[in-house]
Amino acid sequence: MAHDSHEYIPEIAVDRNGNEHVVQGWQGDNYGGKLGFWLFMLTEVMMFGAMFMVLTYYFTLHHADFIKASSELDRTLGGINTVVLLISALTMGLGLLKMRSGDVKGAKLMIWATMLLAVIFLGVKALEWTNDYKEGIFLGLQGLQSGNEFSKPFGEILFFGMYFTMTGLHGFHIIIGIGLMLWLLKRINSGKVTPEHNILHFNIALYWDLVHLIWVFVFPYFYMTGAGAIHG
Amino acid sequence: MSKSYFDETHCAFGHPKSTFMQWMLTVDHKRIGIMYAVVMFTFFFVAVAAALTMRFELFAPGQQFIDAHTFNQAFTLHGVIMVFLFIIPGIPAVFGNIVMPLMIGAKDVSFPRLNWFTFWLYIIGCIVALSSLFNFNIADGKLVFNFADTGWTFYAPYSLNTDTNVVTALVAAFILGMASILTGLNFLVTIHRLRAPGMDFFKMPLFVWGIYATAWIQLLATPVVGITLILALLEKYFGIGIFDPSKGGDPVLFQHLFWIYSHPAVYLMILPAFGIMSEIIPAFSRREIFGYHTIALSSASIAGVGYLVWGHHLFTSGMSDTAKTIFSFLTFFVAIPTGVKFYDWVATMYKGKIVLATPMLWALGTMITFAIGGLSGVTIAMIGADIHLQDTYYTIAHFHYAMLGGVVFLFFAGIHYWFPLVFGKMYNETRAKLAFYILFIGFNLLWFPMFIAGYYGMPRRYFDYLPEFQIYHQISFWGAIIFVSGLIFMFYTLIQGIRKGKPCGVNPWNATTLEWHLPSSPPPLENHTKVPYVDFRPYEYYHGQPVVKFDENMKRID
Amino acid sequence: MLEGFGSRAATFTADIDHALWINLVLSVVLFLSVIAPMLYFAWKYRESNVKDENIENIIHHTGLEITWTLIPTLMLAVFFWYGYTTMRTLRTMPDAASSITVAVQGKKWSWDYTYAANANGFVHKTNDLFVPVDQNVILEMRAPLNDVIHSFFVPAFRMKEDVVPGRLTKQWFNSTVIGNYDVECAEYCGTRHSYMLSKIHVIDRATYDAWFNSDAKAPAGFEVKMSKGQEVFEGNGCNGCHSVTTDAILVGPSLMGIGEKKDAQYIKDSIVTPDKVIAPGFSAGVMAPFTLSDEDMKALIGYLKDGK
Amino acid sequence: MANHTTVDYKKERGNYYKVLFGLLALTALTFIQPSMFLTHYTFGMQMLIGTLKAWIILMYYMHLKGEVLIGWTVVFAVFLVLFFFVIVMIDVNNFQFADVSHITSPAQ
Ligand code: HEA
Ligand code: HEA
Ligand code: HEC
Ligand code: CUA
Ligand SMILES: [Cu+2]
Repeated sequence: MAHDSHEYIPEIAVDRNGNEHVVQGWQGDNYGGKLGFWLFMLTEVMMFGAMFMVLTYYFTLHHADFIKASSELDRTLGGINTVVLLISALTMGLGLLKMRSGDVKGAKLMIWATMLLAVIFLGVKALEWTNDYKEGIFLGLQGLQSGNEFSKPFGEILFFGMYFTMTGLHGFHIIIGIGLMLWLLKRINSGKVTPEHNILHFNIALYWDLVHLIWVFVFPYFYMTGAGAIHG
Repeated sequence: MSKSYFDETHCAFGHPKSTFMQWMLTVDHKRIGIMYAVVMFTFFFVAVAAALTMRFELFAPGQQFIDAHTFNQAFTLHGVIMVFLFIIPGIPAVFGNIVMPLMIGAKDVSFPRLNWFTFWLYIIGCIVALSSLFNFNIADGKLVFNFADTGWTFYAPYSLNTDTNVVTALVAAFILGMASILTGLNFLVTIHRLRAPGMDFFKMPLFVWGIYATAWIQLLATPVVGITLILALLEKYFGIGIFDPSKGGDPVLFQHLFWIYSHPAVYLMILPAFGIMSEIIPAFSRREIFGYHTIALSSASIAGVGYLVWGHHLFTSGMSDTAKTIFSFLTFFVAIPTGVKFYDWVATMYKGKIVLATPMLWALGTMITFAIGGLSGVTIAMIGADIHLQDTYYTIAHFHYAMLGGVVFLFFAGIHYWFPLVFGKMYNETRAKLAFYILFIGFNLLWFPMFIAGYYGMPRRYFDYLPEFQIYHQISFWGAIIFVSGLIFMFYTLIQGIRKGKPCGVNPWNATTLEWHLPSSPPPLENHTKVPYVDFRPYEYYHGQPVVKFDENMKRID
Repeated sequence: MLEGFGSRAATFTADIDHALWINLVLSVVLFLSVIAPMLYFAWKYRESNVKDENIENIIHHTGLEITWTLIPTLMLAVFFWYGYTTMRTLRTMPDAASSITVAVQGKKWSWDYTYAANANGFVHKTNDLFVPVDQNVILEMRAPLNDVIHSFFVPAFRMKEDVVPGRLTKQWFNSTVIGNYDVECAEYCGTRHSYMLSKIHVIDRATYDAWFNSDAKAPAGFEVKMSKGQEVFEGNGCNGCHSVTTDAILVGPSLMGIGEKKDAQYIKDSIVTPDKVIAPGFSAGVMAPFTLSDEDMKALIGYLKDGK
Repeated sequence: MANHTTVDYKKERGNYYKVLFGLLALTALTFIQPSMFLTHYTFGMQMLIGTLKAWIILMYYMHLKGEVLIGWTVVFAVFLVLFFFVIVMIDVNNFQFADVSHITSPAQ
């Protein structure tokens, strides 16, 4: 957006009766920035939506296999991550509140907290993938290849294929989120983001909520679909 | 006006002294539009060259001068460039950038720097696409032509099996898709936020409506193809299995995903083109457009329904018959709003004063060619008919009539229409009209025979064909020669116009919309001197003269 | 025109032509409904013919607008109906008991057909499809899992359906006219896509029965003299990629005179494990491994070595 | 909702905690549902709870409440995805020759 040193002075348009109307310029258009970011997030919705569609396509074809595969995932670790993300959404939100109420220092603290939780999330994820690997479930391992003695049924291969794809891409979004937060801190420190000009902070908070939102569906789809299978 | 950021430097960053760097870093929407045009136009000729290569090769059955593999790469190159590098960015990137902000009385798009970034993202996409042309063989230091040979549709599993540079091509398509998304996003926010005071949605010029509907498609359909390409890459490198039949993956699913984007993409191409038509017809009929509201809303409904009909590309793919029926049914619903537009345009000519200047000639010519393209689309939307015609030259003829005879022709119409706006000069109209006639004749000679060949069973993407089809290919060949000659002549005329054209003032066509009310031509940096207040309809004429007039401070004086 | 294209050879051909014909007539009507007034207005209201005062700004006419929405909609309903009913005809498989079912395999870049076992338990495998006239034929189409999508297209019958690796797809037809009809591959499948051709020979019932119940290679009138080795070579589709009679490179290297350059073991390895040794200038993974019986292998190597 | 007006931190914080609590409760529900109730509809129930959570996040954390324009764009996108789902599901539920196709019945 505009360099703050050149404050934008809105223009006035005059209609035929001499009434004055303020013109919205592109400079300093907070609402425009927010709208733009929401539109960007819709593209994420479409991307993950398409992946969920692929997943559901195969779920329909291989119902039993999917439930079996799902019951093999570690629900405890998945659950921990769900709670971690939940809390991180809170800290992010509180950070923004603090920023808007003028408490820049508190806001920075909250961003750090969010980042910490994000790293924990990634750590748990890494642990989980390692466990999967040890159990022979990983892309490229024999179990997920076709035509050998360890080959899993199609439904399970496809389930895990999408599991690694989608949790992987979700994790990638977390990493990007961390990057964005670091950048945000830098902008706050250099005074580019202030309680009055907080659109960047606002949008990054939105992004983080979106990442959380995606998880809200990824988690039950992969981890909980087969949960009933054990209890009968 | 007070000093603003924009006066000091209209660049993404820094204050470059050299003109060259000022262009490279510019955030001015008009300059970015012009740069898009130059780049596209260059690629466009590469694709034309590939097309001509194909036509030469197909002159007679058997091998002429390239082998089958090279031929397959040629039509892939042709399709990929035409679609991803040329026609999808096409009108939005060029005229959406240059005139859309002018039409709504804005000083620029909502995110000028994002616009700059998008342009360079597009360039990166182009470079990646180019890099996929060749393999560098380190051993003997030779460049080997190794472009993808999958067709622009990249169908799995072929695209996963071939050892040509499919991966780079996919990455290029992904990057270009990102650029397209960002363009759409920028325009959506611009149209929502930066309209001049008083201009509500139903006071916008119809080109802006076209861009608006298009932007929604860019924004919401492109991510689907993006993720499809990513899934294909993951499939290739990590074997996730979803497109690999030996792991239970279904190749037909790839086609679903691909067309969920690529069908809306064809409306993404045509809607802004229809917008140009809606500008030209009233301007050269010297009267107000007929059925403004229905034209505007039909753009929106074409975009909306267009999302739901992708399956008409899968009529012979093994998809279920139930789905075929649904898709066929829905497809026809796109034709209705399109028809409404056509009738509205014709009705606009009724009791007008038809000025057959070059842009109008192009517009009327396109009515003919696109009607043929669209009606042939309706033919293949009939399932039973498409079972016979799918993947034949009939389809090829359909979409060239729609894309070349619809989109590109209207692009040309737009070029001739807005040429004086951008350059402040006029090309030689006699020559430009002559170029139109050559192109129009060449075009029909080139593509019409293909309808017949297709009906008789000539499959597409055939390097060689049964001798029965030779006559059609030969007529096409001569058509192509005439067409390309006309093309060269047209560009020659335009370039002469840039160099030596006569200055023509700000509103040579007597048009009404805001982009013709600029203080000077070419337009100054921040567009209109003042933002006008808009409480009038976009195409108000009285006795053949524009009703709305402004003084130099954009105050109404009529 | 392809052989038999105009003879409306299959039972449903005329239906589809009829649908296309209706579409054509209505399309011309729709086309003219736009273009005729357009040309007329362009002439009638040409610049030199209109005074500025006579221009009228008509922007609305409810009656007309309803007309040009409703009438085309009705026509579109007609199109849909014809498309739908012809599709039903094409896609409703006849009763299997009264039909001949042939397994079709489409692979890079040849078609082959496997019939059900005859009374003697003999299974016919051919590269051209032989069917009796006036007979329902069901095609069960498959492609090898590591192959790509093809499409079985018979222009003369107006029928087509993709052959998808991992799926089974079906088509049917009943030809009422004796003749030879071209089969083309209509889904792009790589370098030799345009050469992936075959023929359907519709023959009279007696000839067909005589052939089917024998173990002859082809029905009377269609015999081709071929050595056993050549038969194996063409039956497996090797000729899709290799030329033996010329030095042309199709997809794989020409095998002309390979017998002089290489020994039997090398040739055998090249067939059973093609990726072990890659011929210079070619890449691995293109040629899939073939498993042949010993007898076939011997004949094939013999054929490659001395052309017999 | 203009976002540069200053806010009363203390007051708003309360809302955030309430939302957090609701989400935690729903998460707990996620875990007990498969063994507690409607166990034959686990998948549907899970998605329902997910939708509920998503709704809360959208409305309160992402401040969609009262946003007319942005709200409609979101609705539009979500509907589009749902349409894609419906059509593709109709197709896959009518999968042709599933009993003899390799990918659906590998024995074939
Ligand atoms: C600009 C691009 C563009 C446009 C606008 C269209 C417009 C349409 N297309 Fe086309 N199409 C393509 C580009 C385009 N298409 C491409 C690139 C392919 C092939 C891709 C590939 O496989 O490589 C394709 C393929 C394609 C197929 C699949 C063919 C196959 O592979 O077998 C089908 C099938 O239904 C189809 C239908 C339609 C229809 C119904 C319209 C409608 O929108 C047309 C509406 C227009 C009119 C109807 C004409 C004008 C109106 C009147 C004259 C008024 C009166 C008429 C009526 C009311 C009917 N198209
Ligand atoms: C926009 C899309 C577009 C355009 C304009 C064209 C133009 C041409 N195409 Fe097309 N074509 C495709 C898109 C297009 N094509 C696609 C998608 C395919 C399918 C590929 C596949 O199967 O995968 C195809 C396939 C295709 C085939 C079939 C190959 C096969 O299946 O075997 C053939 C055969 O002749 C062909 C020939 C031509 C010819 C001779 C032209 C000539 O008319 C070219 C002349 C050029 C022009 C008329 C354009 C002029 C425009 C400008 C100069 C732009 C100026 C720009 C600015 C000022 C910014 N094309
Ligand atoms: C899909 C195309 C394809 C088919 C079908 C195919 N081949 Fe090949 N073949 C190739 C390619 C490509 C090579 C070169 C790469 C290699 O050596 O593996 C090759 C190599 C060979 C070679 C080694 C030639 C040399 O000069 O080293 C022999 C022998 C051969 N093929 C025989 C056959 C036979 C016999 C068949 C049929 C049973 C067959 N091929 C089917 C593509 C094919
Ligand atoms: Cu097989 Cu094309
Ligand atoms: Cu389409």
